Amino acid sequence: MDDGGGARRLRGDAVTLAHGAGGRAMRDLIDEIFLKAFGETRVSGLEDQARLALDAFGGGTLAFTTDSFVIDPIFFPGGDIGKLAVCGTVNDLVVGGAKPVALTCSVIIEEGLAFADLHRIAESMATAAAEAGCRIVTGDTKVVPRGAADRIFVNTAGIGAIPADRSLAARHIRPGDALIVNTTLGEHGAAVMAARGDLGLTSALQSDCRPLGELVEALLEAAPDTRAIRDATRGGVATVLNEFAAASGTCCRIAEDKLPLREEVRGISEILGLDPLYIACEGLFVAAVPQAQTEAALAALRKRSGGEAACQIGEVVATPQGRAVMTSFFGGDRLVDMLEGEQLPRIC
Amino acid sequence: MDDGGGARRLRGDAVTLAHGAGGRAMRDLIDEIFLKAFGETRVSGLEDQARLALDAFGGGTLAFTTDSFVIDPIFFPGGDIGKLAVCGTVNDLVVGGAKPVALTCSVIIEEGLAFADLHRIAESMATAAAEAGCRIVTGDTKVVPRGAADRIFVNTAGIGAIPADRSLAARHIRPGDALIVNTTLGEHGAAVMAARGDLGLTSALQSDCRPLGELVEALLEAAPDTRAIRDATRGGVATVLNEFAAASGTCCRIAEDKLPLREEVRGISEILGLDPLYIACEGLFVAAVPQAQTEAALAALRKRSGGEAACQIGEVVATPQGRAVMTSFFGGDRLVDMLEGEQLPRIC
Amino acid sequence: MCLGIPGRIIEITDAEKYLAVVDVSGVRRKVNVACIAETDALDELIGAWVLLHVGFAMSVIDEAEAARTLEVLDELGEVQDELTAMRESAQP
Amino acid sequence: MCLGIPGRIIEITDAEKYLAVVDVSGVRRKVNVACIAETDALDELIGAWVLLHVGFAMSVIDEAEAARTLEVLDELGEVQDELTAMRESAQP
Amino acid sequence: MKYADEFRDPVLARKVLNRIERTLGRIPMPEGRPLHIMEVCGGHTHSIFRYGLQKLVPDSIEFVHGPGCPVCVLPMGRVDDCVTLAEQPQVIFTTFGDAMRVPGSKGSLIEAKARGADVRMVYSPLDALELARRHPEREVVFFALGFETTMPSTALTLLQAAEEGVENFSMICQHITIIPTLKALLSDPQCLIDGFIGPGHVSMVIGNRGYGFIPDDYGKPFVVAGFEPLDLLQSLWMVLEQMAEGRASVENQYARVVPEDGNTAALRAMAEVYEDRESCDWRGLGAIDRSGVRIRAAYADFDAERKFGLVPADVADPAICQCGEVVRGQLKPHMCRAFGKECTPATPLGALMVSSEGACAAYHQYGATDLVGTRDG
Amino acid sequence: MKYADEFRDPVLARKVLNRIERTLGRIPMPEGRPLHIMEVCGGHTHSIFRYGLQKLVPDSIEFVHGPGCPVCVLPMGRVDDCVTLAEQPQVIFTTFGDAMRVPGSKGSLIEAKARGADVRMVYSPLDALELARRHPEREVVFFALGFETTMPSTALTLLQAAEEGVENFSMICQHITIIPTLKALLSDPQCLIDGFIGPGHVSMVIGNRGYGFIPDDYGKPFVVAGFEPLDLLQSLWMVLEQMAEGRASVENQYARVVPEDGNTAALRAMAEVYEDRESCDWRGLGAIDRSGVRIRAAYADFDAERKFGLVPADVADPAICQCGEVVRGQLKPHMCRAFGKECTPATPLGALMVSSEGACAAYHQYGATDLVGTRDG
Ligand code: SF4
Ligand code: SF4
Ligand SMILES: [Mg+2]
Ligand SMILES: [Mg+2]
Ligand SMILES: [Mg+2]
Ligand SMILES: [Mg+2]
Ligand SMILES: [Mg+2]
Ligand SMILES: [Mg+2]
Ligand SMILES: [Mg+2]
Ligand SMILES: [Mg+2]
Ligand SMILES: [Mg+2]
Ligand SMILES: [Mg+2]
Repeated sequence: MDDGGGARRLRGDAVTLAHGAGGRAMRDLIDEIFLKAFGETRVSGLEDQARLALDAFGGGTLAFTTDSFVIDPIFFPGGDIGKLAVCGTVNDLVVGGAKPVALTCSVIIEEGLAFADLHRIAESMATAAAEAGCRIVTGDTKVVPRGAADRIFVNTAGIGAIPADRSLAARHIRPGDALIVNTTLGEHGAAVMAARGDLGLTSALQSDCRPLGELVEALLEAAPDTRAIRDATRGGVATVLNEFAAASGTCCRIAEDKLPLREEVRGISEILGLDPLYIACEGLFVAAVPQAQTEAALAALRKRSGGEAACQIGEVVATPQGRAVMTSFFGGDRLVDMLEGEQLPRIC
Repeated sequence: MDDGGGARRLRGDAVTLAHGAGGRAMRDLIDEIFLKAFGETRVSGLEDQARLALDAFGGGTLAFTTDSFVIDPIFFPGGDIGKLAVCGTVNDLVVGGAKPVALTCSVIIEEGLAFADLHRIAESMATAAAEAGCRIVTGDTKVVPRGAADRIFVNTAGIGAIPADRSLAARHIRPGDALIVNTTLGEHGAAVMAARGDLGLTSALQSDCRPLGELVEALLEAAPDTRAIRDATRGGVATVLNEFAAASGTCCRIAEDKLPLREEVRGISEILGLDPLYIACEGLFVAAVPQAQTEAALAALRKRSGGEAACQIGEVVATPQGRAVMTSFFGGDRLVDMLEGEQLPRIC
Repeated sequence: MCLGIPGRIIEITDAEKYLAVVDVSGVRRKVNVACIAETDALDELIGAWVLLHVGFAMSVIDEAEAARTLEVLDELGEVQDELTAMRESAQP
Repeated sequence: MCLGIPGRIIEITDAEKYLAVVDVSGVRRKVNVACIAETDALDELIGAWVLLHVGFAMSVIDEAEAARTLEVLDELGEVQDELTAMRESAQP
Repeated sequence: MKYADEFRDPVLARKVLNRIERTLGRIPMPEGRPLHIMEVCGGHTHSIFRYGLQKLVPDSIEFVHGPGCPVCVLPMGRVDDCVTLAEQPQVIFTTFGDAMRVPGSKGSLIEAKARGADVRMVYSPLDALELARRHPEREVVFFALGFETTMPSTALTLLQAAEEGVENFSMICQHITIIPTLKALLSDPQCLIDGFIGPGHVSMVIGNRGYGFIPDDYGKPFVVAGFEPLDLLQSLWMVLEQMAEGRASVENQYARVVPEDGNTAALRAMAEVYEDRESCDWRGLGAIDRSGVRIRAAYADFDAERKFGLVPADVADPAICQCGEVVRGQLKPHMCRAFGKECTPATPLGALMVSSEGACAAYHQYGATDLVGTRDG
Repeated sequence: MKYADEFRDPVLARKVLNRIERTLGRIPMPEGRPLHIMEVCGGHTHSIFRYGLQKLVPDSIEFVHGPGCPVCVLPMGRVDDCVTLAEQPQVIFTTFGDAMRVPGSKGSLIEAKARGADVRMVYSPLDALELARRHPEREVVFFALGFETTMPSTALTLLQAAEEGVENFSMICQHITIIPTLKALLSDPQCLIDGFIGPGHVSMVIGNRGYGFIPDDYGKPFVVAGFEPLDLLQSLWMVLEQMAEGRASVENQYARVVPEDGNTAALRAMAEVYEDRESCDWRGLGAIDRSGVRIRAAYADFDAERKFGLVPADVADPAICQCGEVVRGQLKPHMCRAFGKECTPATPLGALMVSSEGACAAYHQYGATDLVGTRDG
């Protein structure tokens, strides 16, 4: 029988349950969309597992991470769920000092998703992976009936190599360290809230979604004694500060007037009564850097794309232990606690 | 403020969006359910990535795989989505000859899922991972609104170590090899179809969902020149045979009267007009073994749980190249093609 | 044209609505037996082998006829066996 | 009690339904201006700074009053500056 | 499995095959072609492919695959009707799995489902009725597809709905009857069929009396057969024996299931609910007089066509299709100009490429003997 | 951001604080306690915590957090009413985000949503009306919660729905009025409040005339204030100046937004749609006469209580709660026996622990100065 190379392959415009059933339609979907986008991973793609020589890890430590991505809308200003899925996992690797080696891509698709959308997402993943210097080596495709998922969910897992001489960890943070960020707060969350449309807001905001590897490498070169780096995602910068403080038994003290904030992010925050400290980012990291290396770190970051707005937002102090505190531009102090759940828009 | 250790933590009975928002509720959910089940992964759990010493890989090759699991119902006779998610990824590692080292666990939860269900799933994952001899080292939790997912989806990614002297691959298969399976066909798919309830079928069938590591190790010890192993999941045994034939340019010829089949699987197949060759398994592998080592292989498998019904189902021949063919117990030959999509119950 | 498979009635669940449970190799399903209910005493159907189609029992399988068909088949075979024997003995 | 923020009307989209677009730091939203529409000539509102609450413009911000308040604040500060100056000069 | 395994004995099969060969020797063969034996029923086609019977029988016998598959002869316009109803937001459209992939001019039901229509597969019309009971706020439409075998089940389900007053249940009636179609086939002067293997399960309902015209008017043997491989081989032998003996009659190989007069209760339910249509469209074959039924006016409330004011779509088959010739047994599937090119299981043009009983799908999936041979050898 | 940044100047603030300190020196202090200045409005409470003003002002001034947060005083029974309606399958229940987490006896709206109720957050009542237009097959209920600031928006939305005849739109009216509550507070002999910072946005609607009884009958200064930190400091200074000068009157610090007579168009819409309730329940405070409004009979079709025959639930607060004392300014949040133990943002007993204006939540989230100090130091 004809294996069906050539023109046919993807019939119709949209994914159906057949494309997740393990048969030829699924193979076609994978070949036509994912393998075409991700390039020659055919050999590993056809075995059940990708295989990687240990040399790729250069004798260091292996870093391993995963995230699932469930964003609505799946295309938004500044990115899409595919770019997000690659950047998110890459960033979780690089903030540990790892160089990303390989990613997986596992999608759960609601039947009816347009091939064109899937194609765009896959292309976007490939582009982001290339930018991040790693490959997507294996994956999985599931299709669920209408109403059993919201268009598409993407999971990525990633492995990376941490050079032997690096040991970034929140527990290394100590009083006196500077707290720096590479960019302005909350751009991703604010852009997505506006893009969703249900709040009736429009703006020119773009998600800050980007791979952070180059910035992290630049930071580590300029400030080799950097204690810890973490990307702020859900829960925003406030959550990272709390994690830093809890892991190191210190207090992260930031200054409100130092927080870099775009006007539109402020606008959305004011309209909805949200605190930008808790709004999600996807291309922002917080780093704890010894005070002496801070200027060098900031200078290095500011030279690079995605680091132009780098600045110090605060410093690490001894007490109150395990807490994040903010000095308002007004001089008063307040605790920056972790939120219980998500921030809800409010009227009062 | 009180960090909230102790009795409180999980308020109510069910997951809400707050549990996915990155704040304290999410931390509580992870601590109370996943970390309690998966054990002391706290250190890695609190960094963005797990870290593993390269020693764990013993100088071999690193295997890397992922799968997402979307089953309905999430609890079924013989397993649940958690067990499935661990076994599925473990099996994709072990069929490549890898020893599983570490897994990730990434869940997408529809708000409203009972904590009790989530707990049961996490426990089940922990048990399966322990049985498979590996650890769940990092994870991710997303919560989506009602109607945006179907209760829970679980993604696992896994890494494993392939010893330097092993090279299992479908392309190594050659004419003359025996095709063996460890157990009866289609138990998982048939059990789940019955459990789903919408077809009105009841049976005592259990899913064959199990980790295959021990069986694979036993097989490789008894038949060290085994060419390739693959677990049959979606698309069933027929799909594996087609993949074997395509990758090696041979023909996989099986005999209908050799196929091990439980009565109930046959019953469901007859009622719905399905071909058991295409029904999903979750604890079955097909292996291509040199004819000379087949008896030893089968003997070794039959001694072990999950291998009692091991048998040879066919052999590899030269032509028709790239095809799977079945000799019916009647003597006639027919092609065992890949299906286009999923098998649908039929009346004619 | 029409998938039909043999199963065995093991229970009458709702005589008024002609509902019974059929067992097919250990798999059970509720079926309608209106087409094979010759009397109102549905219980007599318990144990009967029936031909199932889309959730309806369409025929009670006639055991005697089945045996007769097999007999004919056997005879076809036997004649064949005799012929083979004849042929063999005819060979030098 | 009631979150209210300043924004600027940049467009009237439906005069009959009193709908306008307000800009808050580059973010835009459709709002109802019925409470501040003193005449039917809604276009006069374009450019006005208003106090927004739950999608309604509830007050046109009075620029002169705002300036006056700031003046008072400045005076409070200046008095303070004088006092400080006095105190300093009073010290030996 | 009782009543199945006994009829799958390969040793016995070998012996019956030998008998078939001997009987063949007594038959005067047609010039330049094998004997054409049509299995009317798609279920038989399925068994022939599944057990590789074509390869087992002597080369001088060729199975010709008949029109007895309700899916294979489902016209595109009718699929469009289903899609039209399925796309109404209040409708839960229920169907046997078979009809899901058949292409209409607006795609198949499975594609409509992917686009958002609420299409659900059921095992039994009873399950569709149960859905209607459980969703009183929705309209449940069942696609009543099939030959006489299936009619009693849908008729009884409709009667049950009427008795209970389940007002949100209705059916699209696409029931067709096999005898008018056989008449149409045989009246075609190009018909080259030498004998028939008759449909076992249709006959279980309608009995065997209706087939008399085939031996009487056309002189062709007609043997009603079961679906196991030994059933088929024995039936084939019975057809050949009639030919060898120079006679033609209706015989019943499947007496364990098929009573001579069919099923009285079933026929009563069918007569209560259905009446003949003047004419019915068959994919590939066109319109055939009185070859289908519709729901009687007394049950108009349960007739989805009336209930939703459906204007049946009339859509021509794609010009490239040769389904009609294949269904008539005049062309082998792989000789259709579209086979394996424009028409594949992934991109079916005709229903024959979709149904698991469809000859084209069977050729494509199971691989006709010669195909496997020629392609790879 | 114009009209915001100018009022956040820290240098100016420092100077105003110095003036406050000087003015304080001219005030005779109460025995054994600081001056109690109640900010009536939860928005002010929010600003005080957000900018850390309590820590900036002299220790001899203590901000007492008033009842002016519609979420904090929302009774459990009323949450139950919302949940009851939200759980009806045909209902899309819409609400401001604020009300989502407030616990009722059957849990909060966010929990009802997790259990399957269709609860949606909206930014504006206009968005709820738009949902009703877009879902004519559903019933859209809006939870009209809030003080006078919010009443014009809901009244105008209801009038719009009436004009368009949007029949599937209705509201639960939970609008309350601040003046009767201030009266109730002041008439309590245990009331130890020395001066008031008045609600800026309520006054923008109702004007400043209604507050006259506070200086006139109780001799307390009352300064209507804006929400920026300089607004608050200036207002505080104005209150203190009145005290220093031994006088009491209603003053308006927020003249850029608050007209003396309020907003005529808004008041007209409110009067058209709403009428006083005889009595209204406040969480922690109990029933207060004429402290809320209901929808007039002329608009009964848009009144969800009437439309759905809702029998309002009457649920007592948990016995352990001391919300009432906190709302009355008699107890600091962290002195409530449940604070941080049974009652946390994850397990709120009172609404004060939920709302971002709630004093208990603010103490818990932002950390009262002394708390941060005592806990860790
Ligand atoms: S190959 Fe396709 S078009 Fe040709 S006869 Fe078969 S189904 Fe019809
Ligand atoms: S701590 Fe809780 S119970 Fe106590 S006053 Fe505050 S909200 Fe009420
Ligand atoms: Mg991660
Ligand atoms: Mg991440
Ligand atoms: Mg991270
Ligand atoms: Mg997979
Ligand atoms: Mg959806
Ligand atoms: Mg995999
Ligand atoms: Mg797998
Ligand atoms: Mg596998
Ligand atoms: Mg994560
Ligand atoms: Mg669901």
